Amino acid sequence: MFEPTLTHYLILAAITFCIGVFGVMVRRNAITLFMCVELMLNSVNLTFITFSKYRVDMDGHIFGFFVMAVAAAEAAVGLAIILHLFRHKRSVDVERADALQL
Amino acid sequence: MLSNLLITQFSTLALLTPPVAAEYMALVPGAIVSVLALIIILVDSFHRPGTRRDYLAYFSAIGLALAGFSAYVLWDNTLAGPVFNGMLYLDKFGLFFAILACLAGGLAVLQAPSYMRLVRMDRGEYYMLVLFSVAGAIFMANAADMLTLFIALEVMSIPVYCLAGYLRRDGRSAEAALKYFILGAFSAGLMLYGISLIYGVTGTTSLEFIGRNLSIIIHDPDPAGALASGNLITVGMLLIFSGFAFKIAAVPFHIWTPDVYTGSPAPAVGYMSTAVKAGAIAAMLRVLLIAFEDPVLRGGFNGFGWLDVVFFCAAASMVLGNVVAIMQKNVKRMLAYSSIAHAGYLLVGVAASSASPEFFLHHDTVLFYLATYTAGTVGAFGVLSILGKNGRPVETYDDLAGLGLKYPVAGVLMGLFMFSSAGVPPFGGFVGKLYIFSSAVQVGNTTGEFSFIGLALVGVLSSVAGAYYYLKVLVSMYMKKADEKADTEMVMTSSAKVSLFASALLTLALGIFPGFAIEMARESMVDFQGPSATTQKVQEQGRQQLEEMRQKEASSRVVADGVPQG
Amino acid sequence: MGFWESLFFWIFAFGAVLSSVAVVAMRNPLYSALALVLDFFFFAGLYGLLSAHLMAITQVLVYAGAIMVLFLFIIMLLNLRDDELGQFEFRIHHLISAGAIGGLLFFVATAITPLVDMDKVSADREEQAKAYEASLKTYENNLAQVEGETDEKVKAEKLKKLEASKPAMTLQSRTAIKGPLYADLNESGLERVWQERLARHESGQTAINQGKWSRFDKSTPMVLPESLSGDDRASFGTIEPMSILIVNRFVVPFELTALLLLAAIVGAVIIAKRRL
Amino acid sequence: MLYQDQFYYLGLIVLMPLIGALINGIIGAKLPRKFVDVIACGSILMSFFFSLISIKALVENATHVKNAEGVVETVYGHLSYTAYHWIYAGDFGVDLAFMLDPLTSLLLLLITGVGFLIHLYSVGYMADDPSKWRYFSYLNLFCFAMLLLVLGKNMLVTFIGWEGVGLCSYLLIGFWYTDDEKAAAGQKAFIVNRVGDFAFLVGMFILYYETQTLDYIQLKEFATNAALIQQIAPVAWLIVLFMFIGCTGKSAQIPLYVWLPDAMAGPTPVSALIHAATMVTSGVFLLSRLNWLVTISYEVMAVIAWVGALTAFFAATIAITQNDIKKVLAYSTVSQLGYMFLAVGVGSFTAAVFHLMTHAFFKALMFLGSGSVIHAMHHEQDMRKMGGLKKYMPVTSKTFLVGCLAISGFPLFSGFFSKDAILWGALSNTHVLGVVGAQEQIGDITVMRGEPSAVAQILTTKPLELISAGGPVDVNWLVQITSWGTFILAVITAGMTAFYMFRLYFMTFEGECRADEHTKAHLHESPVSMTIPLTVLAVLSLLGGLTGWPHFIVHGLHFPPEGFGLFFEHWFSELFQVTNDYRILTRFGAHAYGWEAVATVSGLIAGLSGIGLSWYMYMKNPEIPGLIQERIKALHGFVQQKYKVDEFYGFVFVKGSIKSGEGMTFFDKYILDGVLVNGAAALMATAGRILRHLQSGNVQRYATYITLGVVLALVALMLRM
Repeated sequence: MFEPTLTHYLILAAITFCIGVFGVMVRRNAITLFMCVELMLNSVNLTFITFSKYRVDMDGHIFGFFVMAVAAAEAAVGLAIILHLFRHKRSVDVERADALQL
Repeated sequence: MLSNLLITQFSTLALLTPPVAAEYMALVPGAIVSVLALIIILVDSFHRPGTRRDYLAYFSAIGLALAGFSAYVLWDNTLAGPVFNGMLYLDKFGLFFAILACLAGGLAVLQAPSYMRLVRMDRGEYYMLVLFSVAGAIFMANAADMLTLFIALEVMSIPVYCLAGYLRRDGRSAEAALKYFILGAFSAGLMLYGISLIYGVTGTTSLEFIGRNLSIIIHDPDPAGALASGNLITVGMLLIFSGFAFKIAAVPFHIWTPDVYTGSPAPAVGYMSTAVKAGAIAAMLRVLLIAFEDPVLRGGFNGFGWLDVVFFCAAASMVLGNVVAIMQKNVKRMLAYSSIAHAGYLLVGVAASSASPEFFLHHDTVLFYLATYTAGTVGAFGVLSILGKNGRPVETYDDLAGLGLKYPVAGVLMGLFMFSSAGVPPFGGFVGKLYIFSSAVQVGNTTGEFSFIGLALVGVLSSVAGAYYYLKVLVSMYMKKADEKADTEMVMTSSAKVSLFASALLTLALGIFPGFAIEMARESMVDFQGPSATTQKVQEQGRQQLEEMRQKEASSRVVADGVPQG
Repeated sequence: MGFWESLFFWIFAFGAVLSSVAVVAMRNPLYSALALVLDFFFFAGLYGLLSAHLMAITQVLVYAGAIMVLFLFIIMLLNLRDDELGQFEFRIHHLISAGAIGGLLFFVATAITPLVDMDKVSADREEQAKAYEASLKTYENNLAQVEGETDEKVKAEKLKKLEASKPAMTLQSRTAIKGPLYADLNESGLERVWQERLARHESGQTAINQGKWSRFDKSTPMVLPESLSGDDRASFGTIEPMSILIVNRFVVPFELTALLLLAAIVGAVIIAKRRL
Repeated sequence: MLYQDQFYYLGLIVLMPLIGALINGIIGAKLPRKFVDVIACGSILMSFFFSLISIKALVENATHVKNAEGVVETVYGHLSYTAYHWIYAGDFGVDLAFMLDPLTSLLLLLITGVGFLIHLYSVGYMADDPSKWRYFSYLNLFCFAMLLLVLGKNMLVTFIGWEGVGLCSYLLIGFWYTDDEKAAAGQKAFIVNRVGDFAFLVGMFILYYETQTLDYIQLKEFATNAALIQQIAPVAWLIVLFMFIGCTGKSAQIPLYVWLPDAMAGPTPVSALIHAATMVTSGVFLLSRLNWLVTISYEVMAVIAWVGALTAFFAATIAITQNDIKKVLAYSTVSQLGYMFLAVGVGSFTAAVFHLMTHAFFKALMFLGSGSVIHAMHHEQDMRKMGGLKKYMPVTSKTFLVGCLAISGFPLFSGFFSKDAILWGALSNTHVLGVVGAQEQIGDITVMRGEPSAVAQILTTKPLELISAGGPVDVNWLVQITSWGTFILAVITAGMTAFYMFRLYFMTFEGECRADEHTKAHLHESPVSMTIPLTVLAVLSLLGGLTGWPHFIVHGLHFPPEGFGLFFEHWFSELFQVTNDYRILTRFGAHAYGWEAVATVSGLIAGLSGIGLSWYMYMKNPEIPGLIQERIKALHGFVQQKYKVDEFYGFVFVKGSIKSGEGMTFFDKYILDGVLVNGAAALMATAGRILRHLQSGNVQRYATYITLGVVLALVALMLRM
């Protein structure tokens, strides 16, 4: 039990992933919300790297590497969008962004 | 030193060969579009502010046409098996979607100058973003590896997020961008998680090898082996599917669509509701038909699998899209719901054609429907993007009141696109729907599975409701009194004219002479790379069928052209 | 895996979970960001434990170094007042969210945690394989004896008898010996690849257990297999094989990433710039 | 002689109006007005000539076969033309192909011939309209769609025409769209038609599902092939029912007839062409085309007969109370269409088609006549403000009188013959499955549904030989009731028809002129381009019926049996062969001339008494109608308001109040709730409320729903194990 196995790593990744998902659903601050998305991506990376070691195959590392690049791109665009929203609403509260609805 | 590690994986070994010259052809359509985008950045940065940039629209459109044409040139030079170390395919399926994405992108950029003048946002970056996105869609449709697929998905999506927030002066645009972005990133995260689980189970990211390894695992004679990874496979598969379903706006992953479509600039919506959907459908078919092609995972007659998920998504999308569209007051929002409904029709095709390997070729209905849908939808958003009222683009039914009479060209074109979307013959939409539903009926008939016939009936019934809301647009345009005080305008630039007439022509052509497009779609499915051996047999039959059909066609032409005898 | 590695795993794991919770729970986005930086460090540590050395470095450099700076920069730039922060307030849909996430976690966890005692299964398989091999050996010995017989008639009779007692190769034993992939390679066209791989495997060039495809053994300790050569073990997850992979096999995604970053930069500029 | 399978002229017939429509539609606005007229009329005239050539070829192509009894029978076969492979992929193939057979040729002559006359008439009628080019473009387009409908070789081409005529009808009804009410009428027509089209589509899908083909020629093989009929017999009733629902939409039968009276908002020539002569009869055409399929679904035939008869009756009662000249004609059209469906329902397809033709003549004539009146009266349509127009408009009044006499069934006028054929059909309605003796011989009908081979057996043997040697037979209760009930309704309707038509005639053309002075001063006969079509149609209404004399007269006066007197029967005998075999033509025996005379005489008496009563009430004692109206005020009001059907539909389909005058309400009524019937409104409201909650605009909730979707799918997928 003390010695970490594959399951330990995977469960750890799943837990942090779900914390990230939970954050996306409850945090109203757009910036924090976005941080939670980053958290999700990190958990995915952990999963990839874990499996990579298990399979002794470095494709997972590569995937994680590219996920980081994607995360960087998303961060650039996402933060720009949040800035854009802030200019219009004077707030980063996503609940206030509700001009579009049924 | 090439480490031993790199050649340990058999997938690596099989694919680690330097690409030959022919393989570079796989990059051509996407590369043309990307290079074009770079050129546009350059040109635009030397552009004096305050001058017109309509020529950029033409420039991008011509470039996209070139890319589409290059895809057409490559049509008969496809390669068997994945190229570039298993990263891309070069097959007719991918080329079909490349042409489709170029078409949607080209039509959308041509509409931009009018709209940009309406909203006073004449910037060159719009074209560049569309081009980047088109490149992403092309690569996505060609992807043979989860990694390429995912990166291409992001290349396609990120510019579209920016397009949604393009109207910097409009708070709603910012909101649309935020919603699209957050939910897009969120669903991308879910999808990635799915990919990572599948990678863990199979040890590879290549679609073909995933497919093979999954079959091996599932059919492990020792039940313990299958049990140990069965749930992981299910979770991973479903998470990946949810990512695609999000992009094609299928219920229950559709929820972002109405908000985003309402807030975004109209020509961009035209683009994002067609090319993005096309790219996602292409990648989804690749993943489902190559990686998850195993009958057990597919489900249907073999239990519960992704086919059933697609089935319920299709039914729910058609019903919800059509019913809710009726209640809308905003035309863009109505079109958003109608695009959800169209996603449902597409999924009907996917579900029916995946019911069994022998129906593999029926996927051409999906491809053909996408073509008709692209022509009609881009056109409809094009009409919305040239009409303005009180200094802003039209949006609601009230805004459209009386405009059909005031601007007959816009009115007639809108009528054409609406009738096509509603499925009134002889426009493209009708043939597309007929083709999809008749294939569903046929599948139901052959397999004796009535659920597909029920699905087709739900589709036909719910599309009757479509007549109501599509016609409502025309009613507003023609039969409502125009608001006298309102200051309406129509900015019909020459490029918009080209775009609208091209879409109209295409809509008509796909309705009256659907033969060429259907044949292309069929060829695409026959050439679809990477499916299992059983499916390849069906493809071989399809190839023979096509050959026979061509011969028959040729012989009948001889009769038709024959000299009448006394 | 030794004691210290295990200990570090638990430290990093608890650290990662706690700091993740902190990211969600902190009121001020600044604190959230700092918690996230911490989180990234813990993750980097985990990557290190998993012999993903390059990934660990990149995690620190790119994530904690670059991306988080961007976050902090934006937080500082916006300089949010308290009422602009977007307080956490309880909503009914949070219950649904919690339910949904609970469901997700439940399913993922059930999928991850093995329901089958894979050790026992493996042992059974090995046992069967051994039994098969043993009986095969007996059979071969008997066969050799029979071959030595001179009387044709007796020989045929004995052969017939022997044929009946020939040990059948059960699927389980076969998978244990050669791996399930080998059993199902009829039409895949990969036979050549497999032959080569098997030959290499048998000649001892590669010593990695490739037969694990279906024996998805989740309780394996996370160590690189003993059979991996020293060089390979040392280079696993380092920059050299990674870079070879990136510029060879994954060159297309790599170039696509260039496209992605360019598009993202231009897009961000368009959206964020106040006046162009 | 051209190829029989590649008969180019069929393509040209269809192409001509399309070319006309395109020229007028695209550059018509810039063309001189005369040129627009020439193109529109010229294109349809060309079509007419090509039709004549094609029909000549069809007749020349016919073969004469001697049947078992030694009588020479003419087999016309068909001509066809395949333009190209329209949708062709794998197992699913549909050609854009056309076919000409006797049934089509009749419709072809009506569409191009009567169509040409109406085009000619429109030249005068629309002379002052600024967007005449648009009108002619639509009208040509309509002709194109209608020609597709009748010439289509497969059901899909027919369906395209079917949708196309609906579309053109919508465009033409709403032609004067500036008027809100007219625009609404157009939408109402389109939507109601769409509901019908949906049923058509479903019927077509089932048919395709069962037969794997939509080609009429291939379908027809099902009628005569025992093995094939087995496939389709169990669901034939379902297909026919759906097809019939489709027809109730297009051909304005109960319950979907509501759009036709409103459709009178369009220009009058449009009403004449679309809503009298051609489009509305396409339902009859379709069922006649599928007559073999209708015939084997025996209970549905009873439904069709009753719906037809009731439509005829109720529309006639409404027509009596209307004061708008076009509304009277509209309800009259609904009523006459009811007659045709009655004929279809009792299996007298020949009579149905016969009446279709004569009705096209006289109803087009009357619509054009009323148009002429309206034109002269400056778009006044209320009959109470007319009267005495005879002296101002001699040609119009005389031709109109011919039309009235024809529809009333005055002897030797066309309506007399065709209505007589329907009455006799209703009275003699005998279906082989309804014959009492047949039950014992071939088993119970309900049993037969389960055993298609029994149906196949009768269909492929001659039932007449099977059951009786020509003597009277007993029929079961369903046939009894249908036969007598529909016959009586039809006779009463005949009387009412004569009454309201002459009421119309007397109120409009006879007596004192009740128009105001200004209108009176400008009263004039219409221009020649309008009177020529009237005259031609009057001659046709007068003579058109001579092609189908009653048998007892033919027999009694010793007409040559293969002569012109029974031309219609011979022309269609091959087409309706299956039906006629399957149907024992008379339950009164093979040569029940006496009973046939009863039908004729009762129709005659009803018609004459209708005319007489009308004369008595509106010429002799003009005060009587007012008195009667006073006496039965409530009933009269009820009937005058069309039995409050629109209100009833409104009440049933839409909960709560509907703001009148809003065009959109029609949509709400018929599509939203018409499709989903009753509880739909509540359902919609609930769905709306839920969706409003879902579509809250809150991005976090959206993320929740996405996750929830994933989890739900996971639950479903995990539970499979």
